[in-house]
Amino acid sequence: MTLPILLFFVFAGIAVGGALSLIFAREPIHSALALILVMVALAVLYLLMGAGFISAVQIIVYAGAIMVLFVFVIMLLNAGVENRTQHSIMARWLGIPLAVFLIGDLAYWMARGAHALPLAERSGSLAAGPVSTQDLSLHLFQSYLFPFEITSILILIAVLGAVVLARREP
Amino acid sequence: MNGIPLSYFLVLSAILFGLGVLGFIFKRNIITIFMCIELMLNAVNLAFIAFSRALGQFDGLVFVFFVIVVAAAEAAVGLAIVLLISRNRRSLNIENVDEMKS
Amino acid sequence: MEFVSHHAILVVSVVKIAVLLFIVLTALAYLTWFERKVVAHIQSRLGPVFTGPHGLLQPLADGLKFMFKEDVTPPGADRFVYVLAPLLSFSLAITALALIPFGPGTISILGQQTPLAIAHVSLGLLFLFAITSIGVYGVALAGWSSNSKYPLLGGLRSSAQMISYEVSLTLSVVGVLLMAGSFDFDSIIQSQSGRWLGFIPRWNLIPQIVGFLCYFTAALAETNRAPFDLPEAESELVAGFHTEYSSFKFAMFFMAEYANMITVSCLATVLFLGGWLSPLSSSWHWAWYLPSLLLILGGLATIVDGIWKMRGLARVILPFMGVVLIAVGLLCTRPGVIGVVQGPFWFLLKVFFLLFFYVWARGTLPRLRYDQLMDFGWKLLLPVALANLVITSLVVLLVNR
Amino acid sequence: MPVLDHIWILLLFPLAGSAITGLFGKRWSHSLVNTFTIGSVALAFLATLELTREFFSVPASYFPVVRTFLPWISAGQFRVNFSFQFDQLTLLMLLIVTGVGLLIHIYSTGYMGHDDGYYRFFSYMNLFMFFMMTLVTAGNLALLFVGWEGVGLCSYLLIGFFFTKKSAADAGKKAFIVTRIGDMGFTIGLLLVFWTFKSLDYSVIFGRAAGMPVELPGHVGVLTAIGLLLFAGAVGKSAQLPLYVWLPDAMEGPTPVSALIHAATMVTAGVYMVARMNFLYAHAPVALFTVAVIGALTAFYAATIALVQTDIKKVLAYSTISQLGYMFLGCGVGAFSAGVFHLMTHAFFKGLLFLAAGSVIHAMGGEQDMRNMGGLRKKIPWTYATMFAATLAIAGIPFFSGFFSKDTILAAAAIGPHPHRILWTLGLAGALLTSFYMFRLLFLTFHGQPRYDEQTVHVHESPSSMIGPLVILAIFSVGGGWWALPKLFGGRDYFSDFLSPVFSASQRLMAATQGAGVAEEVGTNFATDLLRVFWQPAVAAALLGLLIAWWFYIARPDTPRRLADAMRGPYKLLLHKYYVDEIYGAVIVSPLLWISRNVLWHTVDERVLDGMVNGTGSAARAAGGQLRRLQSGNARSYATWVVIGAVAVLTLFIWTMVRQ
Repeated sequence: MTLPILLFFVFAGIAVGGALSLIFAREPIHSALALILVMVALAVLYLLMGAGFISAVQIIVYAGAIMVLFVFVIMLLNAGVENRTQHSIMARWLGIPLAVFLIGDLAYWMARGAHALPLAERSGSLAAGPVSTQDLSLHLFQSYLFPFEITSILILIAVLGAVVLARREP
Repeated sequence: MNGIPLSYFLVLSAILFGLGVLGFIFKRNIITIFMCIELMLNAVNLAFIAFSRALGQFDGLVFVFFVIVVAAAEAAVGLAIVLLISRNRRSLNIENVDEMKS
Repeated sequence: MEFVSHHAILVVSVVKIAVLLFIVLTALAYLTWFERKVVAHIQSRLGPVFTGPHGLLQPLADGLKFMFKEDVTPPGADRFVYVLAPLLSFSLAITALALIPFGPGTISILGQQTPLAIAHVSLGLLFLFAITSIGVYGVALAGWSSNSKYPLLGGLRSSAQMISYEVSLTLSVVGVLLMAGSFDFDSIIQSQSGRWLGFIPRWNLIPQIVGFLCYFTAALAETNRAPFDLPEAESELVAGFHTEYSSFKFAMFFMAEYANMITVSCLATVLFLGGWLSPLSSSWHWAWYLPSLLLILGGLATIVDGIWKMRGLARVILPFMGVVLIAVGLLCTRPGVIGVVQGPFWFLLKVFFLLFFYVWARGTLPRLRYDQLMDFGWKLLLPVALANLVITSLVVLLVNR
Repeated sequence: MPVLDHIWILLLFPLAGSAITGLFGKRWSHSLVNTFTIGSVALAFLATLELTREFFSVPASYFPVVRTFLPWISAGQFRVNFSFQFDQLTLLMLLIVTGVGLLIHIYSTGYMGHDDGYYRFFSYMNLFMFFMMTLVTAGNLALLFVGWEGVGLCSYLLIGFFFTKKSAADAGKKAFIVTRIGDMGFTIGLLLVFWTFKSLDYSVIFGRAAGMPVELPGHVGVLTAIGLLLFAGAVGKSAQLPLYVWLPDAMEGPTPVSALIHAATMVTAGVYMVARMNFLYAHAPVALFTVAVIGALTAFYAATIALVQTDIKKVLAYSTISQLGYMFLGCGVGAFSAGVFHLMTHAFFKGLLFLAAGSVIHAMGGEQDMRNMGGLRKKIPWTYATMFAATLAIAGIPFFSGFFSKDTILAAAAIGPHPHRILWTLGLAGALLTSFYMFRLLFLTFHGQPRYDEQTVHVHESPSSMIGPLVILAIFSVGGGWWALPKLFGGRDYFSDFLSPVFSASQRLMAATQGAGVAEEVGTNFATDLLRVFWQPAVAAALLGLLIAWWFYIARPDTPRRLADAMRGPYKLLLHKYYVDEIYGAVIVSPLLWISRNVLWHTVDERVLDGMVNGTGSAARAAGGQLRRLQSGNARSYATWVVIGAVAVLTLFIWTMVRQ
């Protein structure tokens, strides 16, 4: 039980707990907070994996921008406690078994598939040493330049769409 | 540096994803459902990074960038739609939004 | 001792944290005093004078007052979030300071070589931004949770404002990043060492002047300071997001604001003013004695002031402080210490200047209207920062050719 | 050598002019439009002059110069660059294009003055200049093809310039489509060229062709195929039999367009192409002979039609076709330089003729029918004088430009092997007819009594902006041929000397392979032949034609009608242009229409395609009718469905993995 593994379990626990409370909280804002918690925990896990830059981006963009949007909308609409209507019979009865099943075999097969992979270290654990931001940016701006540009266009379109949708027609 | 097995991360990501799905089915509040989608995306990101670190490649990390970008765009548009919905029919309960039925 | 030697790193960190916390908290307290004084003199008033000599005990009094006021929680408030919000703001504001390097190299505590910063992170700048970007929630949640109109509006406003200005804040910094080619504070500072024409210090302030101005303006808005302090525009929404807060929770917000000021100033110092680099040529050895000189002069001044102008208790307190100052100043001349002191001295000096600018801005500039604020942020600041970024990148590209 | 090393600059001027004017010119004053468009052409012309200076500043052995500027297409083996070839032929063509182009641009300012499509017109004209110059400067067939199609496009745009007039729009379409037919052959030819030589650059092509055997009759091979296919394109572009039908209709366009595109430059592109590929044709005597035959036939055929046309521009159109025929005849019999020579002189006098005709029409207020003209000699003396000079030139009256060029061609045909002599007789007859119908035109228009209502029509001389170019062109069409003048007196033919570096290789080859001394003699220098030809029937024919015309239209003005009544059949045949349009309509167009209407439209489209589409639609609707039950409209149910799908996929996945 080295320190990293300990940390992993701590933050994995936090993440799962956050996810659970995201589901079971009835106040949307609590769900949002829970989600932020999950994201921060995930960021720490990324850090554990040595992906410092991404973990920072995760916090800045996800927790710092996207979730703020959510909180914002919740505040604007002043969304109250959700009332648990049950219109969908199917969701009611099939939901839980399905989800459990999904989790089960996803987890099983991902874990199982992990051993089949050609891993950097035979131990099946992660590559040591942090990711160098420089190499990352090289990949992003050289081999993935075109997708990168495309995403910029995507964002532009999204912005326009949001503006057009949310504008209140006089 | 750290001896955490890859499978740990994968299982965690699977669990988070499943929880996201669960929420997606069981939440009624549109905003919360959105959050569940974000949760799933995060789970996927985790898997991406874990794999890319395990394989010592960068592609996974780059994908994570794109996922985040897409998530941002999706959040912007989606929340705008949510605004519209709540403006038009004073409710955020997704089960009240079923005009699409035949 | 066994434990210490094993977990030395932890112990050292704890020690450093404790020291920093102590310094920062006192600094916060006296920053309020400083601000009140300066603003008072700008408006040709005296400011606090009664509690202690020159009102020096005012912060203490305020602190006590906050402690003992009744802690009200508005009815229908979401208690959890209501409590969470101030904690979040304050802790984040303090945490951000952990990344700032106050001096060069390392010092040895308990035989442990350790840098003059709590945490030396190679992606320091990014994580600083990460922490500050979370800070928005404190405000937003506070506004939402206190279940009242004005706070809600104030929260909405301030979070909108913070998000908007965070963009330009980050963009204005990227120029410096390009020039330094690193996120690491130390290397950023090192990249500013050296001189132009032999005497002009090679700080980013000069090539990045535009970036600096953008940064500083955005920082004012980011910390909800005048002239961008709309969220707490008394005239419109009472006190903004923390209207409903009282007693210690309010104090937390209060301190958080000032801590943010300090953080931002420290960051500006690191990025644009060459951090702990001395503006004077290292060949002038007398420059090394500047800190002690300053302290000693200050001490003398305090003694003189105490003995001649004051009466009563102050007659004792001020000279005592003067003596302490002189002692510290003399300590700083000791060969072992003098080297260590230089970095922090210059760093703090620069930070102090920036803080003074803060107060100055508050004392002079009128408050913007909300739409003006947004226009300013999006239509002026952002484009300028962008242009600066583009030009910088071009120049860097050409220079590196 | 600033320009020579950056030939692309030459192309830049008209392109820029066209782009700027076309984009922003709508609101501009005419003078501003002129500044840009004419300025650009003038710059191009000046650049060409500079080019000429540079050309003569270095020894002729320096040429051809090939300059490659940018890679254009690079697909596997297929590499094409923006490369330009510059040699004597290019220089000549450039001078013709830019010079005549400039004059016609200036002329147009007067002619189009009252049209509100002014900027559009000039933008198109500049565009045309750009493509034409691309065509002549191109260093490979692909780039040439770009210019080729580009000029076609501009021709289409300009013929249909008055697109509100249905006839004009139709004429534009006709021109475009008919030329397409030829261009298809051209395209296949290009593919064949690439397939054969693995490149489209002239230099490479000729270099590799040199290593291939000459395909004498009996051993016809790929080179002949290439020659014929490329010539098909030329037939379309240069309006030869059987694809000439578009040119007469093209007269719907404004007269300057007819002068520039359909007389001076574009229609000669085919000739230029054949001359450019001379080395290839030298390897394919069969193809070359086809060229000659088509040329001679067209020369005669078009001339016969021109005899009875009454529309002044139609006459000129058919005369153009026939003159082009002469050029092809010249190339076909191996006298490439003679063909190009005629190309040049023709550019002068035919351009002049069209411009003058335009001036007449302008003067008559839009009247084009010669039967309603006459006696204009006094009223528009300048037009008359210039047109007279041009007529003398085209008719081949001695010492006028047309005489030298056309008679060199005829001489080349005359002294060729036996089949050539038949062509020569055809050409000779054509010459007779040419001289006749040209003088007919002249007399009908300018002499005799006015046949129009002098009250309504106020004949006036055109503005100087139109007269100036006429005069300049007149000078050229008189003296443009004097390069060959010394030859009459046993001197040299400086024109063919000038061009000989381009053609000498193929001349030598033909001399070697086809025995007949023709090539060598014509191509290089023969002191005696033109003298021998001099008194020969060519001139006689010309003079004879002049006399007949004079007899018909001056001395006995009623003769033509009596003649027409006497031989009504042939007359109607000619009048209706041998009913070619009708025949094409019956044989090609209407069957195509029928097929496309009944087979493609009613059967394929309506039955098959629509059937499929509608069937799909109805099937989908039927299925949807059943599936709609699933659509509760409740998003959560949908979500559940999604999850079911995901689980299904996963289980399938697992199952397959387990199986292994």
